[in-house]
Amino acid sequence: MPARPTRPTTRAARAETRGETRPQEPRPPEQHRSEDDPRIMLDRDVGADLYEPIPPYPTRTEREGEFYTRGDGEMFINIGPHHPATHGVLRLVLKLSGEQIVDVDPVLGYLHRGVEKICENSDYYHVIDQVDPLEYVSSLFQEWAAVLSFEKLMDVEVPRRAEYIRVLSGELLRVASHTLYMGFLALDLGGLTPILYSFIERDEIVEMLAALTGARMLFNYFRIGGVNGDLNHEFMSRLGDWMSRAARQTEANAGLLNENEIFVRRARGVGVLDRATALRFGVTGGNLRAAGVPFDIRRAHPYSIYPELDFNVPTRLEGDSLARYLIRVDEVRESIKIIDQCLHNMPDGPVMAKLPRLLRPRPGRAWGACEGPRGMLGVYTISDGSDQPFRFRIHDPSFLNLETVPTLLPGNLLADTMTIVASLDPVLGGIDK
Amino acid sequence: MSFIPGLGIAKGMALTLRRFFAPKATIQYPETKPDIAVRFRGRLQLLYDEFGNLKCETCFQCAQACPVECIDMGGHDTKGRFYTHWGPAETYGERREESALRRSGRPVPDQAFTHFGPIDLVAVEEILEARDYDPGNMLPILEEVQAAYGYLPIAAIKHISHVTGASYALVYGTATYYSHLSFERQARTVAVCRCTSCLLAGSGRIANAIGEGLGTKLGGGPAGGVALEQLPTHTPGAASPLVTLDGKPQADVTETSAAAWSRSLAGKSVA
Amino acid sequence: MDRTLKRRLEARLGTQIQGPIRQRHDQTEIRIQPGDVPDVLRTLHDSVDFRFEILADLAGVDTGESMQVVYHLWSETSPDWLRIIVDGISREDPRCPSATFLWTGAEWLEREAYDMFGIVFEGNRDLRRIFMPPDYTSFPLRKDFLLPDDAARSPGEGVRHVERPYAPAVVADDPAAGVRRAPAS
Amino acid sequence: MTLAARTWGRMSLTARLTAILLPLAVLLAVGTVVGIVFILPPTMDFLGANMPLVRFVVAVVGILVLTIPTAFVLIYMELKVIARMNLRVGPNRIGPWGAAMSLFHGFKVLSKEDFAPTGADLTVFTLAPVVTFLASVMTLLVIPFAPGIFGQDLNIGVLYFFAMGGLAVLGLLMAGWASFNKYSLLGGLRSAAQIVSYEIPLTISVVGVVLLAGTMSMNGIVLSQSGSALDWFAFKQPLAVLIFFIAATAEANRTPFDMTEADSEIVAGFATEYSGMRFGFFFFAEYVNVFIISALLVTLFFGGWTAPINWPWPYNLNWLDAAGIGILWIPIALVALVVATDILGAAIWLIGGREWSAPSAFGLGLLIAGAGVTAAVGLACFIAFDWVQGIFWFFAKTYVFVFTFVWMRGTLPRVRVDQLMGFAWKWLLPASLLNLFVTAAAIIILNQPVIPR
Repeated sequence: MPARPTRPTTRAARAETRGETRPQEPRPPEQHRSEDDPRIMLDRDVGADLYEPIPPYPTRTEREGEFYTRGDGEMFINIGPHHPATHGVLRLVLKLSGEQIVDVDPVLGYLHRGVEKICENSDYYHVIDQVDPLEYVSSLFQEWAAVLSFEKLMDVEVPRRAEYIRVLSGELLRVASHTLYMGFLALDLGGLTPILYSFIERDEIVEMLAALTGARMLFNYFRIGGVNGDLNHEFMSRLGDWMSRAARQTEANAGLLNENEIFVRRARGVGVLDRATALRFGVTGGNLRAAGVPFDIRRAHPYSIYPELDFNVPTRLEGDSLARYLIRVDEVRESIKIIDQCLHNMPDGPVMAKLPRLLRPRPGRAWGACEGPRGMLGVYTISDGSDQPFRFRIHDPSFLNLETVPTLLPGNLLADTMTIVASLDPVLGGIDK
Repeated sequence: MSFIPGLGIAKGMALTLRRFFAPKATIQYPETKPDIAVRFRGRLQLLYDEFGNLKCETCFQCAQACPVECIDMGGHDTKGRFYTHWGPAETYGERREESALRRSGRPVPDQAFTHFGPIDLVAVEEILEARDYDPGNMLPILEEVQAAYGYLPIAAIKHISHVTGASYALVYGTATYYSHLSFERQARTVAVCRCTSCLLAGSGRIANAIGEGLGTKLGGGPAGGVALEQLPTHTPGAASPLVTLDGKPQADVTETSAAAWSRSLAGKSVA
Repeated sequence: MDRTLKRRLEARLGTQIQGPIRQRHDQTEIRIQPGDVPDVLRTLHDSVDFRFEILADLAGVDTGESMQVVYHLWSETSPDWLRIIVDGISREDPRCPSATFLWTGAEWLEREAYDMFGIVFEGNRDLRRIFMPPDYTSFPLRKDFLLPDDAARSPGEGVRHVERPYAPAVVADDPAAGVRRAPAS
Repeated sequence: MTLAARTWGRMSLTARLTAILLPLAVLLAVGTVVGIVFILPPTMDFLGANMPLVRFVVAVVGILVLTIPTAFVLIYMELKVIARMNLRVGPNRIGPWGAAMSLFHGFKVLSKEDFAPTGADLTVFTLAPVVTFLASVMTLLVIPFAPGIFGQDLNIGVLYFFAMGGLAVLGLLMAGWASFNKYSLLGGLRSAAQIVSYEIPLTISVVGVVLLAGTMSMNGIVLSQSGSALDWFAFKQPLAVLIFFIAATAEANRTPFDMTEADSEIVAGFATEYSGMRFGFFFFAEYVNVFIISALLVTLFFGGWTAPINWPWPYNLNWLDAAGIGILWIPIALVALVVATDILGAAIWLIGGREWSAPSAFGLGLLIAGAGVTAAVGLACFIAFDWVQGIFWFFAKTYVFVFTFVWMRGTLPRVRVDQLMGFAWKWLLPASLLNLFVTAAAIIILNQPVIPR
């Protein structure tokens, strides 16, 4: 049979061919609709004057009950999901007394696309494509985590040149992501100009990566066992003239905010995340290093060629929003240093390991983690021998970074929600998966 | 940071004033186009070779591999006889549901087509039932469908692809790979039995004679609308040199009359 | 493949570990019973020679026959990731002790595991749905999850959990309209 | 009727035009003659009798007509300046260099439907923008644009300005309370707290100027600053200028202090529920406010319409006055214009070679000639009349400060509410009191107003 072995049908189809068909229940005539559920109070019967975001069903857990009981002089207010300052579709229900925040309940799920379910029904090449839109601001790192996990599953050895290209493009994207972070932090505090400067800077880097990978945002560039395409002249020339003025440009852009008294007074001492709470929350990345724990996967659990590169992990002790901002500024400098080293000792050789077209890894489990701009991106793959992963678990750092918001916000003012949430830099694509 | 309270703000203001006079980053789009990278994959475009004809033979591999199934393609086969189509579910209704359902792990519902020349799919359904919908034995399924309909209708291929869940490209690939499977309606098939008893009775010579008459040879492709094939099994109880026309045994065909009979057959049948 | 870690684990937690300690590339995997999750995690977190302070990930897994909860931990004492698989959780009534007493960050991870698999974590004070709408009654990542047109109704929905399924008033004359029980698969 | 219809049907276009225009022209001529002979004298002396009423009516009409264009100019300026600071180009597609952008803002705002939310209390909701816009527009009445040109020379001009500032707060509060929306409620309360707490240092800082000028009327203050730039109060009251500048930014809700419309926190503050022309009023009121505070800053501290250097003009070009050629200079200018266009057009057409067709050559000639003639006439007027100079210097200085406000909006992030309040009460108020005390002490000690020779 010369035809390529058939792409295995879905699990349900195979079950059906083996005759274990499930009895097809007749579709129930009446659908359970939540409107006709007697227990749910709907707007039309509640009357238009009550616009409280109190959920119309009985409270389900102790925390929800404690949050949605309103004291005297307290008011509920929704920040999001359609709100200028949320990074994507995040809804924060704030309980305010006057301008003081009493309590916060983040509501997620507005951007939930069921990526893990889709990945369980697509083969190993599609999975890399599915994980791109998760942390869309820096999608190469999500691919990197997935590819690390698959390579451990299939015991694939990646050629050194591919590792160098991965580190080079990854660090470039880290610089672009941090530049965007600074722009959004300034935008949330009211500055109109920094966001434009960061977009100009980011656009330059993204055009460069488009020359290398072919895409500006969802790259789909890493493969299991290497990368999609080798370096080309257009990428190297653009990288060359960007490197010549990279350091000076990022300094000038950051300088607009670093010493600005208004920005410093609004960010210093706001949303202090000390070392113990950060560890308890499992926060990773810049927010943890701002609390004094030098935990960076590139050093703590070295992968790829990071052990050979020399760069230091910027750490601060205050743990407030300003520290988190300054950590990102230092990390941009470190990344530029890493890119420089990558360019200097870039080995030559193949960029892709030899792999069969149809990947059927051995049944087993593998956990791969890499250091994204917002923290540790982890992927836990379970394979059952077929060419579709049996379970594809994605761990996103912003999920835990955002979880610290209900502990950081109470006690601050309404204006500080923007500072704290922006300094934690959540990306809702990765949180809602 | 600094001691003088207003210094940081002043430095920021100075920077924006400098940038006020700096060259701008905006590209006036319609007038000046940005230079897009050579390797930019944002454009899905068909490539032409230097002679101007298309570097694509509708093998559907790209449409099959596309994770979001956004490639919509269709084309005539090399002999220009029929038009096949593979489209994204949204524009061509026949696959709207099962691309989502297949991704969510549900069985693929069967769906008849209308715009491919309606055929009744009962026969295909029975064949698939017999082969328990396993795309593994695709070739026997296709042969039985060809036997049942005389040729392989596109709607049948689409139906097989749906029911077994195999991708359309695979079914189409198998169907076009084998010469004895043909997408074209054949008017007549002449089958000559070549079992030992018939060979002894001279069916070899009859086959050659019919071959010259029709202009094809045994097992070759259909010529002039009539195909000459070998009868797989000798139907019990039939006369020894067994020749069947569309499955019906022809008693009068003997070595002498074979050439004339076949020429008359070729003349009558549809060109 | 941190051999010393394997020896230390066997020495300290020998009794609670089920089956062999598997090690491959840079991961060490141990399997334990749902019952002794609290003290295994407590020893790994607090004891001086382990110091697994950072909870890398908490994931729910549905293996078709049973449910599992998988913890990934990191500590500077060992170059390996430690993976703790809590196996043997029944699929009809999945219960597992919560890890929020050590890491408050596990609260949302457990909420997600509950939302996707229906695993009830005792001790988590805020176990409600995190991604799915509140009136969604089934668990999408379970293996027997059927995606009917109205995704709120599926066989997985009959699983007993802290959230009472709002059985809408069964219309007297049309019993079929009631909540569909999961077929005894 | 059919006869008239038939003839009308048969007439050609030009015939029809003449049939319409001719009677109209005759009527017009007769009307003017009758008007001049019979109606003009009585109206003139009636107006002569109660000149102040006429002046007030003209001033109000002038201001209402002028505020929207100033708002348009400011909107356009802000769009372009902030764009340039962001390394972008700003609107350049509508009109030359995007000049018609703010015009189209106006059309858009006019054409959008302005609805009220269900729970809103309608009367207050509709009145709020009117109050805010009128409050800011009416302050223009008192500002002296040039020696002769000002709305009403109230002898309590400064006090009138602060009264109007208070009225603006009322508008914002009404908007905040009436639009039944939590964000606008917060916005309204913030605006009340902010403007009240910045009104006091604003007022005290101006009292120093009033002490020095001896009068509260704006015109008086400007006259007392006449002479060269050194006589301006800015150099005599440096601290007062700084306090006034900061407090005025807060008064107009401009950038470091734009808490009321903090778009990243409370969506659009008090203006969240407004759309259509109601939002237009808020939108234009904000920009008129910016114009007013910079105009006031110039009037109080930077010498209003006085020239920075003590130069000899206005030089009495008497040949321009009635005695000389008088009104005749208008036709002379026109003739000069036509002659210049012909010469330039022909020159361009001849030299330009093939690509310059005749009409485009003469068009360009007309353009250049027009510019030249207007420049000449402008210069002549500038030299001849002092109010033309006054307007020029006033608007030059005002737009320097407008540029600074826009520049600040482009650069600075937003201050938090409690820092804002703390800054006003802990820093600005004591500073303004200190400034007042020092000025008063200086006057008493020197026993005369401080005017250096």
